[in-house]
Amino acid sequence: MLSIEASQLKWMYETMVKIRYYEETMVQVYAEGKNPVFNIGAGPVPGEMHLAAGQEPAAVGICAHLTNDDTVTAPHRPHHHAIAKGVDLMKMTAEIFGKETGLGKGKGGHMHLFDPVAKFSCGGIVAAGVPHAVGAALAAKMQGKDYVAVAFIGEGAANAGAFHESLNLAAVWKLPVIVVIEDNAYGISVPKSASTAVPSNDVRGAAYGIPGAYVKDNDPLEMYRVSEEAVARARRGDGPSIIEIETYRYLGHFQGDPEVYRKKTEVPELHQRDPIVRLKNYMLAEGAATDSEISQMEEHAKAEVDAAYQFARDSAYPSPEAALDDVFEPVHTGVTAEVAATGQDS
Amino acid sequence: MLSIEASQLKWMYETMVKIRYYEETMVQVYAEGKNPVFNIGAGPVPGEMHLAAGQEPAAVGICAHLTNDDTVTAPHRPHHHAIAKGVDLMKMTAEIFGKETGLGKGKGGHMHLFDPVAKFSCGGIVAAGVPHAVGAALAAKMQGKDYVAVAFIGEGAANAGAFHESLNLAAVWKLPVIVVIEDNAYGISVPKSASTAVPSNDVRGAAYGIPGAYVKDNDPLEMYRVSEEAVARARRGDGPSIIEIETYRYLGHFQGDPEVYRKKTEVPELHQRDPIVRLKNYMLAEGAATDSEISQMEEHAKAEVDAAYQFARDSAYPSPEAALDDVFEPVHTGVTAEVAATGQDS
Amino acid sequence: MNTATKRMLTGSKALSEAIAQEMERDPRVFVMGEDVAGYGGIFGATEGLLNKFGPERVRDTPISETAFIGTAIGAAAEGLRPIAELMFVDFHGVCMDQIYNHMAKIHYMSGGNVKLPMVLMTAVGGGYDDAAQHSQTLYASFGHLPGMKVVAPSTPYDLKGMMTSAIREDNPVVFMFHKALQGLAWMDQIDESIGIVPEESYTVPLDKAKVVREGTDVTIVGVQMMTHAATRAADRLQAEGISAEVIDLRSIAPLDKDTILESVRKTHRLIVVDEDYLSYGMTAEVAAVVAEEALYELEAPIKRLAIPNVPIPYSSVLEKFVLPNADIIYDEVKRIISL
Amino acid sequence: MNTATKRMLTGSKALSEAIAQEMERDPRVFVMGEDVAGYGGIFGATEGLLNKFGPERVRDTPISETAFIGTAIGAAAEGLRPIAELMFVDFHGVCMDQIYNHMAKIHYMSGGNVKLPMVLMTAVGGGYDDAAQHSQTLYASFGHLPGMKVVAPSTPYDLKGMMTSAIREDNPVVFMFHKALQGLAWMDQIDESIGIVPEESYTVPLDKAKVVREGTDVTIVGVQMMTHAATRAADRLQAEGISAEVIDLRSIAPLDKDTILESVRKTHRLIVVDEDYLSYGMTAEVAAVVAEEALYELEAPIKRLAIPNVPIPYSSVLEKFVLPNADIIYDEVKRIISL
Ligand SMILES: Cc1ncc(C[n+]2csc(CCOP(=O)(O)OP(=O)(O)O)c2C)c(N)n1
Ligand SMILES: Cc1ncc(C[n+]2csc(CCOP(=O)(O)OP(=O)(O)O)c2C)c(N)n1
Ligand SMILES: [Mg+2]
Ligand SMILES: [Mg+2]
Repeated sequence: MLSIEASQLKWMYETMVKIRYYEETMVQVYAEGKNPVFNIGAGPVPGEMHLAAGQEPAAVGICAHLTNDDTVTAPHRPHHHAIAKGVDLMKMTAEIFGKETGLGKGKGGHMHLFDPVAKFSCGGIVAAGVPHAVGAALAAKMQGKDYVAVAFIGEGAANAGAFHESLNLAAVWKLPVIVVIEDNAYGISVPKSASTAVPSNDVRGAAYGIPGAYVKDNDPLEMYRVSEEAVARARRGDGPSIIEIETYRYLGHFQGDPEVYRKKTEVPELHQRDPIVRLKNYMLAEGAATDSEISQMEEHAKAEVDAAYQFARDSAYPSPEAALDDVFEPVHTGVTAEVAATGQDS
Repeated sequence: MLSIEASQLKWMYETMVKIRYYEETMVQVYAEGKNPVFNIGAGPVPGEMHLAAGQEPAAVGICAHLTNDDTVTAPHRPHHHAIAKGVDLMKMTAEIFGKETGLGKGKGGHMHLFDPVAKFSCGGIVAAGVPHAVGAALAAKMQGKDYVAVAFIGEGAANAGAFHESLNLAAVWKLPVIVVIEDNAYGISVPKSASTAVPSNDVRGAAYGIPGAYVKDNDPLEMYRVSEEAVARARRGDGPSIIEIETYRYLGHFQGDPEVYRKKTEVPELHQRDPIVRLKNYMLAEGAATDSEISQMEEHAKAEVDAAYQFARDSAYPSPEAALDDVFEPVHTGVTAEVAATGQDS
Repeated sequence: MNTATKRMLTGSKALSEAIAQEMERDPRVFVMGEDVAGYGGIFGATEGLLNKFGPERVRDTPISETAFIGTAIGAAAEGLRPIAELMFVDFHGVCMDQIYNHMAKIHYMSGGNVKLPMVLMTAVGGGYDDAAQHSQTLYASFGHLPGMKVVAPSTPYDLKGMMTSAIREDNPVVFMFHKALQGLAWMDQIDESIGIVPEESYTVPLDKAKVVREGTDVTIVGVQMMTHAATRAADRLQAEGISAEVIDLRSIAPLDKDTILESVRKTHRLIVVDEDYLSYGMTAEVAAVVAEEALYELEAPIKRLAIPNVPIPYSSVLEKFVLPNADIIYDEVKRIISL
Repeated sequence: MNTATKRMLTGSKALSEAIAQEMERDPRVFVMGEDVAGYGGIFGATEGLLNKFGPERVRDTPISETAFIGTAIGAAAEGLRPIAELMFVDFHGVCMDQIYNHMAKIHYMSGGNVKLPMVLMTAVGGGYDDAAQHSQTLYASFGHLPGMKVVAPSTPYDLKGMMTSAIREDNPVVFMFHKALQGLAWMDQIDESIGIVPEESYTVPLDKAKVVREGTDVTIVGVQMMTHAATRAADRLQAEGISAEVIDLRSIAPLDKDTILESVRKTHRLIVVDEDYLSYGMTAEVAAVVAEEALYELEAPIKRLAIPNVPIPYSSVLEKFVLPNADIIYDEVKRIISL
């Protein structure tokens, strides 16, 4: 018998495929205009680009337990979390293309995606999203709701002060937060052993009197199981917990990373244990899905991604002057509105 | 047989008496000019004043194992650490009086005492001194010396990000640092249970793979023993550790604190278990010191303190214009010296 | 004005009354920070709130500014309206990332889709020998960075009215109150820390400077303690027949240029006085605005008075030397008038 | 000048060469930061150092800026001479306390008894679509706060010479290098990121602005990218017979007032251009200095060009709109000249 419902397995599978295909497409799109000479500011998608191909299990394993009312905060490598949380894929992609139809009208970009409908946000400062998740959890608790909040961070981020302060606060106030640490072995080029005094961050739960779990080998099923308990615990009002998952970063830290810090054989070896392939084989072996269902899910996921990229390409750029809008919400409390900021004509 | 050498016991006793008398004298001096109406900016010693009467064991128990080459960093409540580390008492007191003979020529004040000879520093920002101790430890290690560094903080400070980051860094680099946490039950008015997710901070060693110890009941002998091992470990090159000590804050957070947050009976009860009295009784009972030796030590300690206060009172205030000096060290590398900052005549 | 509106309150009571009234009015408003509950805030800004509203809505925090300010951001994004107290502005360095990279930028980065209705309240100022890490105002450190409104009221009336506006505002507001203007029993008692404050709620705009004294010969722009110093200087000058106009900036960002420019167009002389550091400070911004937009109106060079680019020294004699005061302003007006 | 001194280097190579030479010269000098060892620094400032000096003196750190900058402070107090790299200046908010309350103030608070010979090196600047949290310069955020020297060189020659000075200096120096001026293979290739750099060690003062182009009709003050934009504008203007003097500020604090004032006394017109935010920024400080000390020299209002008080937007079209550039400077000079 399946320990995880087939519908959940299918959702996880399709979502992982969607994420993978999204990231692989981004590899191509990001390279446009950057050949033969790589220039970070060129092409339809300029700026830094941190992709998560290989890290899908972290995102789907826990988001499978979340509803639309739960909150997710993510770091600089956010696409897999966003997709698993159900962020509007068209608007997200348009944002990454810097278009006016984007989530932030082109103002945020790939590291700063905000979808209040899906209750998702991310940011470019390591560990800074953890307290935001704590805040969402506090809001839930104060409003008597059983919503939970999940903060994703990398293993490198678990050494930042914001991590410690936020977990302590969440534990003291018994807030429904789960911090998911994606251990992809590196913070940019620095291996975990050179950044982290303990082999795994689950033990850091002891510093806050909360449970910690470590999921080995990028296993989506185990991530699902561990997350189930953590989310249930949070919803029950029993407070925060930590989950660390050993995961695989197939691509560079960012696109263009020379990857001098790892052996050429490392990534091919990781690919041998690809979590998507493993999940597919499991589902087929256990009869949770048929070959044709698998194909259908794959096609469906890809079609959605393709449509999102097409939407982004077809959308218009914002007008230059729009740069001056959205600094402040208009004031409507009897307080006089602020005079528009000084702009420049170029 | 004594488990601690009599000379060490005597040093601890005399130093604790000196600290206590220093702080009790300060209570009086600080009140000068602030009666009948308390005004924080009035009197010979203005500004905030955080005293450590009752917290002597933390300071002497570990400083007994330190030499002049070891470094101590302390927080906003620094007098006991400074005295135990052998800071020049005259210059320290003159600094607190704002005199030009002070450690910082009157520029630092009670929370900012720097004695490079005794290798002591402190500061007014919670937990900020921890990385400074890590830096001293790194310097020792890089220079091949067996010096250690001790950072004192309060239990409230153990929830600050700087604590976490510094201990992790020190553990990764195996640096000779000991963080001593003085658990005096409150961070200003906030009890430990409302600030700290775990009952005691020794367990937080687990987050860095380092030992943690908890010393109960403000016991100077136990603090001595636990510190001995921690300092030896650091000197051996085995890395950092944490010691938390349950200690007693007899006075308010700062002088003038209304202490609304604790019962009126709390402090008198703490006084019942006074560590100085207990150490004296122990020494007498074990024959480590005679009554007359005790008296001599007490007189000696008090005379030193009295002389320091006298020196401070007798010293001159700096000239007002001296406020413009000491921003920068003069440049002597071929780089042109900076033009003096714009001053105001008053 | 009836007698009820002649009620006198200290700054801290005006502040805590504003917060209490808004908490009553709007259940989404809550307060958190170090020692804000039972202690009522080190500078009394939250006194009495715990008793009225209980520990759910008046929350003591650990000494974890990054965590609790970030928590306020997260809660505001969910529709609550937090007031977070940073005990001293001097501590901003441990949590500035949350303040300037997140609180201030999320609305913009989200294309206006995420609102952060929150107040970051903090104590500023020196003059009582609290030395280099507890005496700063840092007005410009906040005013320089886009996306947050930064206010610094000078009277109990404005403290209440601007706090009410700040809480109702849908944008993040950095609310700086000056310790010396709180009217605390344990500090210097200065007249300006007590003033008339109506009991009923009212708002004062967050973006308007105020001419607190009209004059024709010179404009003195100040904020908080320096506004009051300027007024005292103006009193002395008046006796000598010199008419100084004093502007209380109140808002650091956005800056109310119009009020400043209008005044300079009338007086043709400008002194800017600040309790913050001189370089890259408020005196620079105000001077620059005038040099850019009303240069031909000036009949004398602009004079800037501020802390002369040194950390704030501890010893009274040193601290007094670096803080501008009424005497210095008086002297500078006399000098500038004779040019 | 012999051929050896005609050697061309990129900004990043000039920087790393300065560090390498000082590390050879002085065993107390060492480097730490995120990805400074094997990776050579994200912006190449420490490339090659690990191989030359080994992991004891070239240290990768955890993502713990407060810890490692504080560690640098502690090590400097013990007599070492650390160079700590803050990867992007935008991250200063997580560690500003260590920088401005400790690194910058300890010398003063100790009455000069503690020296902190350290360099805080950090990358600044935008223009490559890295959005609101990775594109700032924040010159004024550092320049405002006393106790640290803040420099921002614009050429490979100055990068090397000023880094050498910074390392030898006994005071804390914030050393800002501009990403676009590092000459990195993966960024826009701009001419100014490569320049003549002598192989032998040399120093360039940390407190002197430089007239990079002499002129008589207008003074343009800039720093880093804006200096170069100003020079390009000046080229175009020259073709039309307008002679612009361009000053490269180089030092944010202390500010070299003399060079600015001397120039304005000659040209009588001033434009200040900044890649930082407008309000309370460098343009304000420079304008204020002139309005205070050379008001009567001005024949036209001062013009300030900077980021118009908005966070830096992501989309190219938006980012380009908020960054000043050579065209805008050109237009403003034309306008100001005709006043
Ligand atoms: C406070 C801060 N410091 C440094 C950085 C630069 N930086 C961006 S991502 C990164 C590595 C993060 O490593 P990890 O947390 O393991 O996440 P991963 O990139 O592996 O997903 C660093 C150092 C940053 N964005 N914020
Ligand atoms: C970063 C920072 N936040 C807040 C403060 C204000 N503050 C000074 S002492 C203190 C309480 C410290 O408590 P603890 O660490 O337990 O030390 P204790 O005062 O009990 O010795 C607080 C909150 C500060 N100085 N620095
Ligand atoms: Mg990682
Ligand atoms: Mg305590």
